[in-house]
Amino acid sequence: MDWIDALLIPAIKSLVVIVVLLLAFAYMTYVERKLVGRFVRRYGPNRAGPFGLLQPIADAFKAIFKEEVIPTEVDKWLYVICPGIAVAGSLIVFGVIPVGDSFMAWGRKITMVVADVNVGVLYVVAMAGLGLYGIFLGGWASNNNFSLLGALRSTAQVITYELPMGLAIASIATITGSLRFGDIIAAQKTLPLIILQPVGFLVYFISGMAEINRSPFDMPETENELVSGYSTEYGGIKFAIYFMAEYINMIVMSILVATLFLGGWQGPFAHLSPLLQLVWLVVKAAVVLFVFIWVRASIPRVRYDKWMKFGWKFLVPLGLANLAVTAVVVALVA
Amino acid sequence: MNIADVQIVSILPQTLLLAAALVVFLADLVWKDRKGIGLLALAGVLATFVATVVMLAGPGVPTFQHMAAADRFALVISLVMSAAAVLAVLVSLDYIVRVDLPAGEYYGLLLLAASGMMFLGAATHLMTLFLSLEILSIALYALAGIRTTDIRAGEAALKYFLLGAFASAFLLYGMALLYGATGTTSLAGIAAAVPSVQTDPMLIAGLALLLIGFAFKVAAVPFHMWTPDVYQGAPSSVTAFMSVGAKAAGFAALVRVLVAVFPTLYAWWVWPVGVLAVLTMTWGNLAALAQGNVKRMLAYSSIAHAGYILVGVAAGEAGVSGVLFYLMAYALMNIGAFAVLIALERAEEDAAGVELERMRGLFHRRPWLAAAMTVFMFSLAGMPPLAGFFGKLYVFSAAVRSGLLVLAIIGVINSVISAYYYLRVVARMALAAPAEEAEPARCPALTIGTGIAAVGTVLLGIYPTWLLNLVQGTLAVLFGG
Amino acid sequence: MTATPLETVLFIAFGAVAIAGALSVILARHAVYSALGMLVNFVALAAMYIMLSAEFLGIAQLIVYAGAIVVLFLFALMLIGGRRPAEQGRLTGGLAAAGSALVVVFLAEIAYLVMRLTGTAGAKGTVTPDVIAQLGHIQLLGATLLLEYILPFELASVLLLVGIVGAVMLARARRQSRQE
Amino acid sequence: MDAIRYLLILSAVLFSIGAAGVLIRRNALVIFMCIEIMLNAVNLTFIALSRQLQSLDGQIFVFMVMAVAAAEVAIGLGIIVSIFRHKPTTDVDDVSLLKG
Repeated sequence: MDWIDALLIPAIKSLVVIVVLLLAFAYMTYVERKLVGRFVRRYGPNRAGPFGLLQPIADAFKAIFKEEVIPTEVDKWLYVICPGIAVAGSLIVFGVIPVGDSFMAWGRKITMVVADVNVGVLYVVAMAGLGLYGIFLGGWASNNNFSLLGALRSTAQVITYELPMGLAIASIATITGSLRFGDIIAAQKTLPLIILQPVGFLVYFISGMAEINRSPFDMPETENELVSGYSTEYGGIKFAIYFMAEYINMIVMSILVATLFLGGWQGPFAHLSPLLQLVWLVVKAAVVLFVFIWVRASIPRVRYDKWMKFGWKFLVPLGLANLAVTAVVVALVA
Repeated sequence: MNIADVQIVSILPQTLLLAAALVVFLADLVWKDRKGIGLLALAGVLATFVATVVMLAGPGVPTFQHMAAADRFALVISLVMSAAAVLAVLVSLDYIVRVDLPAGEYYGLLLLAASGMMFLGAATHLMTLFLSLEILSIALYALAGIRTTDIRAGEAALKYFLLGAFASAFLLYGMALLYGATGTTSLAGIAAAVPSVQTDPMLIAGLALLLIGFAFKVAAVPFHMWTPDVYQGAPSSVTAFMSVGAKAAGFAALVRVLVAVFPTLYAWWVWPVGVLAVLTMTWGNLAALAQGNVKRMLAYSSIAHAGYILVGVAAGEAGVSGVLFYLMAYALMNIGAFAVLIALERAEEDAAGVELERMRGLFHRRPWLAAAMTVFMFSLAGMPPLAGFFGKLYVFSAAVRSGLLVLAIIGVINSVISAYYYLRVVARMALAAPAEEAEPARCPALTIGTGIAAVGTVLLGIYPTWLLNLVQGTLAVLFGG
Repeated sequence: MTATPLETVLFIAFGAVAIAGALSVILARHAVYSALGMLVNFVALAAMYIMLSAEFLGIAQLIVYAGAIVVLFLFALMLIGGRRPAEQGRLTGGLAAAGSALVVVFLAEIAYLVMRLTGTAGAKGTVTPDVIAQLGHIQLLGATLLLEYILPFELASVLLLVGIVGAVMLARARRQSRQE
Repeated sequence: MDAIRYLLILSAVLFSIGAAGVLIRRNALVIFMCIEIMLNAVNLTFIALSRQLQSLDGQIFVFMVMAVAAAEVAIGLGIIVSIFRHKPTTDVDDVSLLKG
């Protein structure tokens, strides 16, 4: 029976996570288009199905049936696998985030996380770094100057904003004394960390938006200067896969914010049912996602060099100061 | 073991240097006066020198958690380093303005490198050893390439970097195998475990790899190929400091590891070290004979001197005091020789060092400068009664006492060969001066630096006993109290 | 140290991947593929670290090596001439042969030494995987690092300072000489 | 075969591949990558031995090596970029003005 615990259950969990994330991705595009439409007083998609609800499916068919074009001068091997790397990188991150406590089924206790790693938070940072290669190498393999520039910018941006992000995570670890998601969520039973760590939250939120290349910080794409950057040479299903990676990144980031700062799956009456825990997490993540979209619709894109300066000269020192203050306070309290 | 055991006093000289480096970096942000920043750095190294002297005079201080010792051996190395650093800063004050180097980075990295060297001299743990070696190496890679406007400096830095990192990998592998063989990474622990595992293949392999790594770092033949290019391409003041400091630090660590940790394996390492010594001396001297560029000649001469010092290392315990004396003497005379070159060097055409022809007639134009150069050349050649002579004397006599007569004889023959190219410089200076030769730089700091080096070289030759007393018996407390 | 069959299979698989990665570093015709080979090697080693109950270092390996160092290499490559897929860095005949011979000798030596290895060398410590599991790997590592190894830890920070200052100085475009 | 032997041989193989690369490649960046491979091979040795000897020293050493590698990469790439400003090449044979 050992192999059920060791292999079968994680496999089923992974499958569930992947399917759910893919569905969420599809409807995320719909929600975003609707919301951005409303922000600028348009309707957004409303043709396919009631309220345009079938739009994502129509888009999917369109992407799949488009002609596959591989430009002649590209590095074929990398060009083809890079979208896959990007999406794998974003999917794999989710594996360590608990979406609830645990429940009993068929006489087994089933935890609502694929793998409860005791360095979970660091794992997330590491995997996000690996997903970057999808964009980086894809831009390089395209053999196009705009793509290369987009890839370089993306890399520089992610490396830059990984630092303040790490500093915010270090502050959390200082308070909770653990890097395991379960412990961090448990530490927020009475008070979500956003109350204790307002600065840390801000730092994490901003760097999070930079990490997932969301507008107004979508430096790798910038249609007006880089002609959509790393994805210039991509079309059809391969472009759709990049697109998918971006949206899944966004969803995962929102869940990370919810878990690290908003108490994760905890909430009033959450202990009653695992389903309720899931609902709480989804609600919190939805709020964060709404803010992401809101920011995109409201703020114009920043200039690249100013954005890098902001990261190095403001966010990193802020994160450091926050960590120092946190450490001193924790030392005094303990 | 806990945090209360931390004895900051035992690493006082190094800490002072680190603090000075930070002050220099910060001052550089607001202060654009390059001489002023140089003077700050000078204050830092002087304070370190004083602290080292005080610690040498005072009672022994405890080790820093088995990580670093402040025993006599470490303090003498600190003395050599801080003397070298004082001289290096003095000769740089004017030079870096002349060749337009960034002051903050230059002095800051110099101080950090010096502190790394002192930590290496004090290291009693493989981890401290490795990290301090890397601090000094990485700071020196950057210093070698500091003249970013000159591709030759870049080339020097690249060669130094690639071969240095390659050597570090061997060194590290050696450390890993030592750890595997003895189960510990502290030198004291390894020393205690060695007798019980004696000829364990892993231990011997680790020792061999460690030797290869150190041989690279001290530029022993056949691991020397980077040296001439790096010494020639780097700015002269950096070369002066690096030829002395990196070498002294490397030998300090080598001696501590070989003599204090592996005395029972003496029979295993004496022959490789001896062969290295012979190859290094001979090759260095023969190659130096062919050089027309004084800076490059000094580079090969520094290889040769590494060979002489290796003779002392091969002598084992008997050679320790000789090695220390030699390092001090070499610091004075070599930096002094470079100081003269710096005075002669003109920014545009001499980026790769002064040609021998440029020495012509120096006696007539600048008699004192030429006299100082003569002292340094005589001392490097090992003429009595200068510092270099006693350095060689102690090292070779230690070799004889350890039964390595062959090494001593080869060393003496080599000294005779080397006299030719050192004296060639002196002879060139005595020739008539060409009319159109430019005036060498005049700068008080450079004069003081050259003067100190020359006087030190002479004094150390006339009164060798004071230093000898200092360096004798350091081995008894090689691991501190 | 005994390994379960599953562990053995994984060890061999990751080992093979690591070797393949390393080989492609030295054999790839284009430096970008070398960098990718290096990435594969690093990731395989990270997996091995995690299996050897050093999970913090495994993750650190991913963050530091895979996430930062390889990226920096690629960055430098692309700054320098990534767009030219021409061969850069041919093999040199004579030197290559000499080098390979040297390396084969070295390898044979090490293999011989390892084969002669009798049992476990050195004294065993007290930090068994059980102890690690009980105290928590990160907690244990952190305490050791900051109490027993505080000096190397600080030296590492000095080293990073040297690295930062040096890299900024070297890579910075030299401006006009500053005012005296 | 003992796992420890397997791991030691594996790391020796990786180290040798790296060393061979340093000797046979002429591209400065690739040489540098090979050095990184060597350092990683040593890290594997340390971690395997750390497990075998049941002591944390090896793991801490690896931690330090990572810091060293990071600093080395920063400096090394800085040097390569600064050379590239003068001469667009990374071939070590193309950069040889100093001869003697």
